[in-house]
Amino acid sequence: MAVAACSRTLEQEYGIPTAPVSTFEFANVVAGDRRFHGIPLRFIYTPHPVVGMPPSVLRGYIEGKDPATQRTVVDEVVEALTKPVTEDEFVGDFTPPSRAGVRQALLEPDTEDNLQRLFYERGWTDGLPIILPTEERVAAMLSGTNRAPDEVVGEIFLHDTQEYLSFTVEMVAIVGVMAGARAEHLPVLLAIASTGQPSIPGSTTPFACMLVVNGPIRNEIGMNSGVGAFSPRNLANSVIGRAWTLLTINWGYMRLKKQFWTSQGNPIGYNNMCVAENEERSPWEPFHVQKGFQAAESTVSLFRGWSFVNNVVGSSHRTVGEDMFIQLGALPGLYSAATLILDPLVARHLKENEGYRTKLDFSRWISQNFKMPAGQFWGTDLIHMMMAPLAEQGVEPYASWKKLPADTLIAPYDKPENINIVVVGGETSPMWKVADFAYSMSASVDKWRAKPATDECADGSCGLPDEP
Amino acid sequence: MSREAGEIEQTYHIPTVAAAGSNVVSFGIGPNVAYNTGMPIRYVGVPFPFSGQPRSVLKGYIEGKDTVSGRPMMQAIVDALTAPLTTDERLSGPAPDAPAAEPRILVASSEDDLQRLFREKGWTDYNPVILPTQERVAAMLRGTHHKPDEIVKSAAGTFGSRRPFTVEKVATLAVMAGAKPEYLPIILALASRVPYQDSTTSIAQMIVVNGPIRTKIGMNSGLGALGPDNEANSVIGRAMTLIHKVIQGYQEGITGFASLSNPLRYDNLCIAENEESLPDGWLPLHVQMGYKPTDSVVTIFTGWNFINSTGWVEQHYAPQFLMRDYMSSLSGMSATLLMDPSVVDLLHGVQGFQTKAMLGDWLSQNVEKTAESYWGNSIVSSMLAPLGRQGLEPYASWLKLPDKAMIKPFANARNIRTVVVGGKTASVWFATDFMPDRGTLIDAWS
Amino acid sequence: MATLLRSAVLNPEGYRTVRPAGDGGNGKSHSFSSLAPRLDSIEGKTVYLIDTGFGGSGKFLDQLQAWFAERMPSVKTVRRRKTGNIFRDDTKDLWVEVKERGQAAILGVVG
Amino acid sequence: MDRRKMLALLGASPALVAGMPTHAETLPEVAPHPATPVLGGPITVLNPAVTPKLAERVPLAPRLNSLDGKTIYLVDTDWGGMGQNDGILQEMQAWFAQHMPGVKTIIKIKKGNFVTDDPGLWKEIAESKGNGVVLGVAG
Repeated sequence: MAVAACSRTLEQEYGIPTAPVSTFEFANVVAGDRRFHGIPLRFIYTPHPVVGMPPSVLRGYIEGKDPATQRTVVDEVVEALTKPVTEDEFVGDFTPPSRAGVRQALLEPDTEDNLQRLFYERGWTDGLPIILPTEERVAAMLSGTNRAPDEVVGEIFLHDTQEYLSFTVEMVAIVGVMAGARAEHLPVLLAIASTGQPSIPGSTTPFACMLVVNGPIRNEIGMNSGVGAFSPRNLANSVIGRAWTLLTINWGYMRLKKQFWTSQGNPIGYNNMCVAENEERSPWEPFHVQKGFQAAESTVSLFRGWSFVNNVVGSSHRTVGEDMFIQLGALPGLYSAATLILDPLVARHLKENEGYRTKLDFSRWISQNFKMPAGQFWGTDLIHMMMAPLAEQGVEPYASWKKLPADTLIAPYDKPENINIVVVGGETSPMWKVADFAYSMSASVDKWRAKPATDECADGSCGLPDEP
Repeated sequence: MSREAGEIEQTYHIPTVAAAGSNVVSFGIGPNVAYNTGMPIRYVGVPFPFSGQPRSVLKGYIEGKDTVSGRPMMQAIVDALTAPLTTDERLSGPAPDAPAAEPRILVASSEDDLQRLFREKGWTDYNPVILPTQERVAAMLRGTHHKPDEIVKSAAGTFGSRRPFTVEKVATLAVMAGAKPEYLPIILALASRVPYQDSTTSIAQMIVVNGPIRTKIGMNSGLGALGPDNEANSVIGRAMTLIHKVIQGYQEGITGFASLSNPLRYDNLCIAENEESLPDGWLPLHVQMGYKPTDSVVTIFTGWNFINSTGWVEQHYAPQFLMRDYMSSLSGMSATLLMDPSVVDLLHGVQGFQTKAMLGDWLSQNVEKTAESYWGNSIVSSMLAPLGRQGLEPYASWLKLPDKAMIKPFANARNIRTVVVGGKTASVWFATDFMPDRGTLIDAWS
Repeated sequence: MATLLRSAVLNPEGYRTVRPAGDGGNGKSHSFSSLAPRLDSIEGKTVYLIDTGFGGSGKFLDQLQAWFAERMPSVKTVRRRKTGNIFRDDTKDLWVEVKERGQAAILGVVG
Repeated sequence: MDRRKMLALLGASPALVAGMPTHAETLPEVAPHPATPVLGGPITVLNPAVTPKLAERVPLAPRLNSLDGKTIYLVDTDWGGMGQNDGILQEMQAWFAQHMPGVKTIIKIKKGNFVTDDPGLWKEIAESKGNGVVLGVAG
C-alpha cells in the first residue's frame, strides 16, 4: 500500500515524522506490510469505510474512537507525531522473510482421499479436485517439451515478500498434472508461465484475466473455438484455463486473506475464459498476426479486465455497431480498452454487409461513434483514480473532458488500437460479448514444443509418445 | 414448435411440415422425437441466420436447398405434405429398439483410463474428477436420510423428456465433483430442479444459498466469495454443471447449441449471501421470498449478463447512480444486484435506502432506455412484443413509441433483487439480469 | 480407496529460487535507523496532509484540516495529493517540498 | 493391445457401454503402460450415466395425394417477436402463386409468443377446411 511505502520513505530517508491513517478493515494488510518491511509505523485506525462517506461521518471518525485501541483518533494522530521514539521502535538489522528455500521434494505417502484433502487444506487448489502429481505423471507430462526440467521458464512477482520467484519447467509440469492436462498441453502452459502474469491480478476489485490461443497448436491439441467455446465441454480449454489459476495460486502465492484481498472475487478465475480463436471461420486476420506473429506460429495472448456483457441477438433494423453501444454503455472505457468477442456470423456480416475490411476498421468506427456522458465516465472510480491525475497534469483529451458538464457526451475510446477483436463461436446464433478487457501481452508456444515445429520428421517417430 | 405441429396432426389430422433454422433443425429431427414428442414431424432446414436478412436473401433461401434433405426447398415442402408415410412414421405405442439400461458398475484397469472414459462420455467438465468408487458413494449417501434407490425426478431431460434418476446417481456425481457428505442435501436440491433452461444465446445459471447451512458446511459469503477459492462454493457450483450434462443430458452440439456459451458455466456463480452483514431492514433473499430465516434455501437464477462496477464507489457519484447507468444496458425483464456489504453501508447509512425494496423502487423509477434499445433485445421482443400486440400494458403503449422515446424498462420494481456478498475490502458490486426460481428447501433433502 | 498410493507425490511447494525486487538491497538483512525523531509539540509547526489517492482520502483530510483550524489554529496544515501511481511510492518532488517546508506529515487513507 | 485402438474402443458410441450386461462389466483387459502405475489392480466405480426413456411413438396424420386445389396455411410462430419471419412465409406464398397457382395459401401469425400454444388457431384452420400447414421458422 502506498500509504505505508510513503511513510517509510519519509521516516527513513527524509527524517520526517509521519502519522499514517488506515481504516480498521485493512489492519491485517498493514500488519503484513510491517512483517515484510520491519519498520513499526505508527498507524492510526478509523472505522470502515472512508470511501463514499459524507463529511459529517468523517468528522465523526476524527473525533471518535480508533476501533483498535478505543482511544480518540485525532489524539493518536497528534501523539504519533510528538511522542518520543521508544526503545522497541529502534529496528537495527532486519531480515525480511523470503520464499527462497528448499522444501522436501516429495510428500509423505498417503491415500488418494487424504492427499486430496491435504492439497486443499494447504491452499494449493481452487477448491476443486486435482490429479495428484505423482512422479510418473510429472515425468509423462515433461515429455511434452524439449526443455530440461530445471530450466527457468519465467518469473512472477510476489506482492507480500516483494520478490521475483523464478519457476522451472518441472514446477509448471507439476501444476499441469494437477489441472488434468496432458503432455501435448505443456507447451501452452509454459508459454503462459513465461509471461510471469498471474491469472488473478492483485486487487481488492474483481480483477480477472482472459486467455486466447492462436495458430496451429489449436487444432493439434483439439481446442474448441466453435459451439460452446466458453463452456466446460473441451479438455484443452478446461485444463489450460484452470492450470493458469493453479499456477497463480501455487507459485504466485495468490492465496485469499494472505496475498490477495479481492472483496467479492470473480468466477471468471475458474477458467480465465480460455478459448481458441476461430481462425478458419473468421473473415479477418488472426489476432496474433495483428500483434506481429506469423500465421503459422502458435501463441497465447493474455487480457485483463473486470466484465463482459453478452448481446442477446440485436434487432434487425440497426447495425451491429449500434447494438454494441448498449453493452459498451455498461463499461468504464478505462484507457480506451475493450475486447469484442464476435461469433463468425457477426464477423462475416460486418465485413461482407457492413463493409469493414479489417478488424481495425471496425475498431475505428466504434472509437469515433460510441458516446458516453462525461458524468458517467468520471463517475467510475478507477477512471477517476487513474485518469484524473492525467487530467490535472493537462494531458489531453482528459483535461478538457474533466471540465465538461456531466451530461455532455464524449467519445471515451480515443485509441482505436486498444479495442481488440477476437472471433470465437459455432455459428448457431449471431452472438457477441463486449468486455472491458485490455490486452497485456502475447507469448510464443512453439519454442516450448516437444520437437521444434520446424523439424520435419519423415518417419513420424518424432510425434508425441503414446498417451500414458 | 414440434408440440404445435403434433397437436395439428394428432387432433385435426392435418399434415404439417415445420421449418427450422439449420442451426437447430438436427435437434428437432433427432433427440426431440426420440425422447420428447415421439412424433417424427417432417422438417425442412432454413439456412441460418434468417432473422435480419434482406428479402432478396430470403428469396434466395426459398429458391435454394432445404438443408435437411439437400433437395430444393419448396419441393421438400410439397413432398413433406404429399409423400406417403413410411413405416416408422406410422408407428404407435412403445418405441422399438429402446436403449439397454446403463450398467450399475464400471471396471477399468487404471485411474487414467477411467478419467478418460468419463471425459469421452461427456460426463465431466473436463476438469479432473474424484472417481466414484462404491466406498466413496456409500460414504456420500450418509449425507442424506433419503434411500439410495429413491427416484428424485423422472422428467429430467430438456423439455421434460423422461430420464428418471435416483439419489444414488446424484451421490455419484457429488463424489465426482469432490463433495463432502454434508454438501449432498444442497446438491440433491439442485438436482430436483432439472431441467435447467438452455438457449442458443449465452445463457447461464447462478446459485445463491441462504440460511444456517451456509456456515454449517463452511460456504464463503465474505472475502473472495465469487471464487475461485472456497471448497463448498466451488464444488457445489461445479456439481450443477455435472447434473446438467449427465442427468439432464445436455451435450453441446447434440441437445444444446449455445454458440459461444458462457464462462460462468464452469462454476455457475455459486455463492452464499452474507446475511451477517445485513443492516436492519435489509432482509436475506430467502426471507424476502417468504421463507423463514432459519430455513436453509437454495435459489437458482437464470440470466445472461453480470456487469462489474469495476472500481470503488466514487465520492461525487453515489453508488445508485452508476448502478442506474449500467442497468440501462440490461434487458429490463429482471435484474439482480450482487453487492459488497460496504456498498450496503453506504446505501443504507448514507443514501437512506432503509430496505432492499426501497432501492428497487428508486432504480425502477430511474433506469431509462430508448424504446428502440428495449425492443432491440430479441428475448424481450420475442417474449413481450406479441403480448404488447394483444393489448397487454405497458408493452402495448411502449410498442407505439417512437424509437428515441425514453421508457422505464423495470416498470415492476419487484423484478429488481439484491444479494449481499463480499468482504468489505472494496465498495464493488455486480449488476446482473439474472431471474430467480422460487427457491428449494434444502432441509427436505437432508 | 484406502490403498496407499504406491507412487510418491511431488510437493508443489518444493525447491524454489527467488531474487528480491529492486529496492530491497540484496534481500538479506537491511539495517534501519529507528523512526524519525518526533517533534516536542506540533504547535506552530507546518504539517502536510497527503492524500495518496485511495477513494475518500481527500474528504477525510479536508475534515482533519478543518479540525486543526478550529482546535489547534497554530498548526499550519498544507493539503497535497500524491502524484504517480497510488499503489507505489514513486514520488520524488513532493517529499523534497515536505522536507524543506514541513515538519511532519499525515498520510491517508488506506480503504 | 495398442493404446490408441483401446481408446477407439472405449470411445465407442453409448450403445457399446449401454450394451454391457447389467452385472460388473470388464472393459477389454489392457497391458498397463509402464509409466502408469496400476494403483492396486482394476478399479470399480459406479456408473453416473442415466438411462433415458424413449417417448411413446405417435403416428403422423396421412398425407395429401396432391396439393392441387388444396388450402395450405403458412403459420408464423413469431420467433424473434418483431415479425422477423413474415419475410420467409411471404416468399413461400409468392413461390406457390407463381409455380403452383392451384394451391391456395393463407398466412397467419400465432397468438402469444413463440413458446406459448395457440389452440384457437388450429381449431380455426381445421374448421375452415385447411388441408395442410407449414409452421415456421424456429431459430
